Amino acid sequence: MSDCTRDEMMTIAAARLLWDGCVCFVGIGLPSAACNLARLTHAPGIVLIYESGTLGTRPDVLPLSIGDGELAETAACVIPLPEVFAYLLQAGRVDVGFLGAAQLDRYGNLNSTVIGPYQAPSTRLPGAGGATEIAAHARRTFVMLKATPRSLVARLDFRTSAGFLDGRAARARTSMRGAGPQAVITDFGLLTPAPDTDELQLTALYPGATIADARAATGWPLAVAATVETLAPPTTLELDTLRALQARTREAHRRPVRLPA
Amino acid sequence: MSDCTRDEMMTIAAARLLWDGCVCFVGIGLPSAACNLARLTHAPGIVLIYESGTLGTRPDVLPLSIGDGELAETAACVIPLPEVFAYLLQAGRVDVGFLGAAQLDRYGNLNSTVIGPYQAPSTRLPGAGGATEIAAHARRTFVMLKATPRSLVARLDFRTSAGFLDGRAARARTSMRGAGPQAVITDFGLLTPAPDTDELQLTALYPGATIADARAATGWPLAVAATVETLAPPTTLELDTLRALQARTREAHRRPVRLPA
Amino acid sequence: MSAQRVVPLAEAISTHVRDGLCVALEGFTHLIPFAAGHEIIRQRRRDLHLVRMTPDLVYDQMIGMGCARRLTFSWGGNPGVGSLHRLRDAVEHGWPRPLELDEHTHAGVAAAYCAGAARLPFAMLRGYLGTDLANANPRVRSVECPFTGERLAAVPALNPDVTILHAQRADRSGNVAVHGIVGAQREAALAAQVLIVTVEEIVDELPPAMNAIVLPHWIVTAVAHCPGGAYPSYVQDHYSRDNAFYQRWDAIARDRETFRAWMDEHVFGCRDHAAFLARLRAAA
Amino acid sequence: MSAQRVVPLAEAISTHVRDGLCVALEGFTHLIPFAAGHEIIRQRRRDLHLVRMTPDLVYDQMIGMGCARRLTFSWGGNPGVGSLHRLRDAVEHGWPRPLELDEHTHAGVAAAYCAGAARLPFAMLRGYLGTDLANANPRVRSVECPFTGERLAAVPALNPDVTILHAQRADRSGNVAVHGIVGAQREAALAAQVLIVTVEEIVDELPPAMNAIVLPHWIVTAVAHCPGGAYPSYVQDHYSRDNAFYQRWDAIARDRETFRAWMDEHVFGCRDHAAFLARLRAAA
Repeated sequence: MSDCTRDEMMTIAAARLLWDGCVCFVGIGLPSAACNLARLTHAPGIVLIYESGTLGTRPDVLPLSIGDGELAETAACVIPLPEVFAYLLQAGRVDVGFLGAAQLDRYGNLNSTVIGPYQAPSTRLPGAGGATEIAAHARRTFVMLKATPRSLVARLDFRTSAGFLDGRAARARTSMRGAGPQAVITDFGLLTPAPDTDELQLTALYPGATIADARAATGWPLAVAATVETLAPPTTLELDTLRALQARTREAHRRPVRLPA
Repeated sequence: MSDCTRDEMMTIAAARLLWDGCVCFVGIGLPSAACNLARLTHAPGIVLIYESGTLGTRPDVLPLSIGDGELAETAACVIPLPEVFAYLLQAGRVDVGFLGAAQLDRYGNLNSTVIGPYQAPSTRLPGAGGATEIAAHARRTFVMLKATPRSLVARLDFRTSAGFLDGRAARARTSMRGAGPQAVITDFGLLTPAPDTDELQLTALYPGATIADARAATGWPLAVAATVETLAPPTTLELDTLRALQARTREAHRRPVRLPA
Repeated sequence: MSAQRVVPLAEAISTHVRDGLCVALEGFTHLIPFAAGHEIIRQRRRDLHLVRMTPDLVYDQMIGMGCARRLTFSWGGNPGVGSLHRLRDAVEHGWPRPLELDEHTHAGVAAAYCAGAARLPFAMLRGYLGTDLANANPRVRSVECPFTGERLAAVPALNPDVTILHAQRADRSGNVAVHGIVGAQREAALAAQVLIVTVEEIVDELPPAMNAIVLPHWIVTAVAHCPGGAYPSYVQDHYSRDNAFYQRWDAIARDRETFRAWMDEHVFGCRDHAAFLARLRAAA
Repeated sequence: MSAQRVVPLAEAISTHVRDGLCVALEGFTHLIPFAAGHEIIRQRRRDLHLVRMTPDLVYDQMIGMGCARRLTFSWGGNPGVGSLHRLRDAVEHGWPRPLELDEHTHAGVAAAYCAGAARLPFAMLRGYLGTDLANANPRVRSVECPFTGERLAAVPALNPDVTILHAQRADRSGNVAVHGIVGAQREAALAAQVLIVTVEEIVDELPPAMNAIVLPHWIVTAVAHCPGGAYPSYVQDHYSRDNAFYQRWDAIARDRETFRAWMDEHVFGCRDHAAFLARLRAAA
């Protein structure tokens, strides 16, 4: 681990959760890196969908926006955004959806809307975007976020996207078809829902991370699984592939854009 | 008229009702001939839409089906059929819709579904197709049919498409946005709705046709307008253009199709 | 993946098209999957609920051979020619068996496919206005706008157990490329549980297609290589519609015995679609 | 017809974009009509109801300059960078004026555009489930399926008075060709009363396009020739997204005075978009 950053470990841990051929609704940032890492290593047949409508895209470098030109140029096809949400996501054709948020609670519910009251927020966040329906309809979701007591909170200021609601099968009683958050990938390890209560518990740590680190970074009394796995450190292939991808990306985005004449 | 058939006169009379730039929802047969005749004579900018999704098509010969290849090849673009009905027709973007039917009543209501009771018809007709919504949403419709006491009836066996319903502004009280049938083009002349009652009345005859012909061909006591115009006979341009179009069409469709190997 | 997806047509039909299922063979004038329809007849499927906007000759043949118990449709004629005599015989005289009709308008079926593709339970439209169709079909209802109070027509979503299409090209992974007139095929495909596509040609890999029409391999269940599979309808850039055949069909289908004899010779009498086309070429 | 349709951008804006109207500048990451947004600012429009799935920098600028009274949106950030500081300032502190929010999800806005394009009064979706958004926004309601009794989310149709897009090409009659990522642009265009399109180039006549994306002249109100009109967003096959500008914008927009100074120099200080681009080139 010494030579691997927490961002890299998060990305690699997320990539390992994906399988060849899975249909993946990708977000920008770490999820995009994780999905493309999986594609370049153990899951060459993974299908990457960006909400901009690019299906089965194979970018050589990571996009900075959800709709970069290379996503369109390398996609099997590009479809209108309304169809992405109605015919693919709502129709239950997406295996994995990635989510991030400013706040997460112990049942995997997410806030990306406001800090403070909705009508008079202290901080106005970007809002739902695609997250609400990804959380509802993707067959399963993976959440990626940096853990701090201000991001892993006892109580959300606003619920933007549903996890397990109040737990204990509350989600199963709704018309949401997706199974909800099956893993929260933090910078210390993984939280996964407990079978009976749906409450997130610590089930895996990165090499070098401790239960104490996890508890210190969590704003509620964190439940810890009977056995906490320690994830294998990044393989050379994983790390080299990820760093090469990041290097290509930095290189590509360093090139100055020629202003249109 | 001596050298012009009733079909030709009907086609030419219908073409004269169209204007340059009008957006026209075309059916197969006489309407298709009329719309293309208008395009080749006084309305070069007419926009022809076939329900197969071909927009702004400019076929060199008349299609035998609503979805012939040449309609797609010469169209400004081809769109999915659901969009034709939702985004163009229902949205009120079609100026003129053409309709035909097995039966028409004095208020311009149409039957293309069954002769006899619906559950046990003596003759099963093709059904509504696009007609019901064309009748409701096209800004105006033109109906083309051969007049006989069996096609112009006092009472429809089944109402497939709405004209003026029971007349006297009954249609205006519905949520239908189109103005309804503004002309019925028969093989003796034109019927148009009377302003107050919406009842179809004879307002124009082809050269050589008489009010007696019209009455004999109509299955209800046909109202006759105070003044009945006699339509100008086909001009040389109209007749030559139509016959050249028909000749090209016969020629093209006479060519044997090579069976796929 | 590819190994599973590209299969012979007979296998695709025997595996996925079972008696009693709801099956949609779509294609609007263009790309009508005749080869698949003939194979369903050859395999003597029964009690199917057939769905198609325009039954066309392919359903006239399937209905006449007794494959169907129910038909969802919006226009049942022989385009540019006249009646579908086998459809009429089934409706008017129950021959060879009675046929339940679930009759709609084009706009209604199109909206129902879209709702099915989106996995919504119903579709709404400004449709069926001022007609007897809404009374004749109990599956046409209405819904009230929660904002304006306006009433709109509602029809149940269409979700065929199996949708079958014909297209120009597929690759070995099962990606399918379509171009030309598309009707409601994409929506019918996305609404289905199982999607079977017959194609003119199979290539190693389809290139990135930007805004062209592609059915990605992960929504396609099976692809069958079937050149000429849309004949006597047509395939843009491959072969044109045999309008003369559509005209000849009127006489063939008008009489029960002539029809049965034609089907015996051209469908049961032919191992597959290639043999069917060879027989027609020989007769020509 | 052509004479009327192809007009200078300033004329298209002054003729069609009036104070108080509902205006949608669409384009999802790709083809964002910045030139049109700047022209609306130059013409000092006020009290606009702005609609856009992702407000992006163009609405941060318009909101910061006080053009808007209301915003319908679903994601309000600087993609890949962070906050839209002018949007935040308007919401958090009412500067330069308070901004009403009509907040939705992407799926909700997309469905509302589709309903608008079809001239239906509302859209339904399986959306807003288990969230506070449905309570926070009175324009999110529900509707019951007349067949299954299931309840679905309902949102009012979106029908902008004016929709503005940017595209690659138009012809002299006003037909517009678009390719690449299209977001919900076509639906937003078809939902509008007035459609204005800025384009990279104008050609004499667009060829038949088969299945490519075309906005036919009879749904287009005005076309303006505006090369670089989507900068700093991008145009497929013309220029790429200036990600560095999006990053620089964070610092520019963070402070009210810096923002105003930048807008004075680059928008009010430039006659048109060509002058704006020339100034940026000179500074580079």
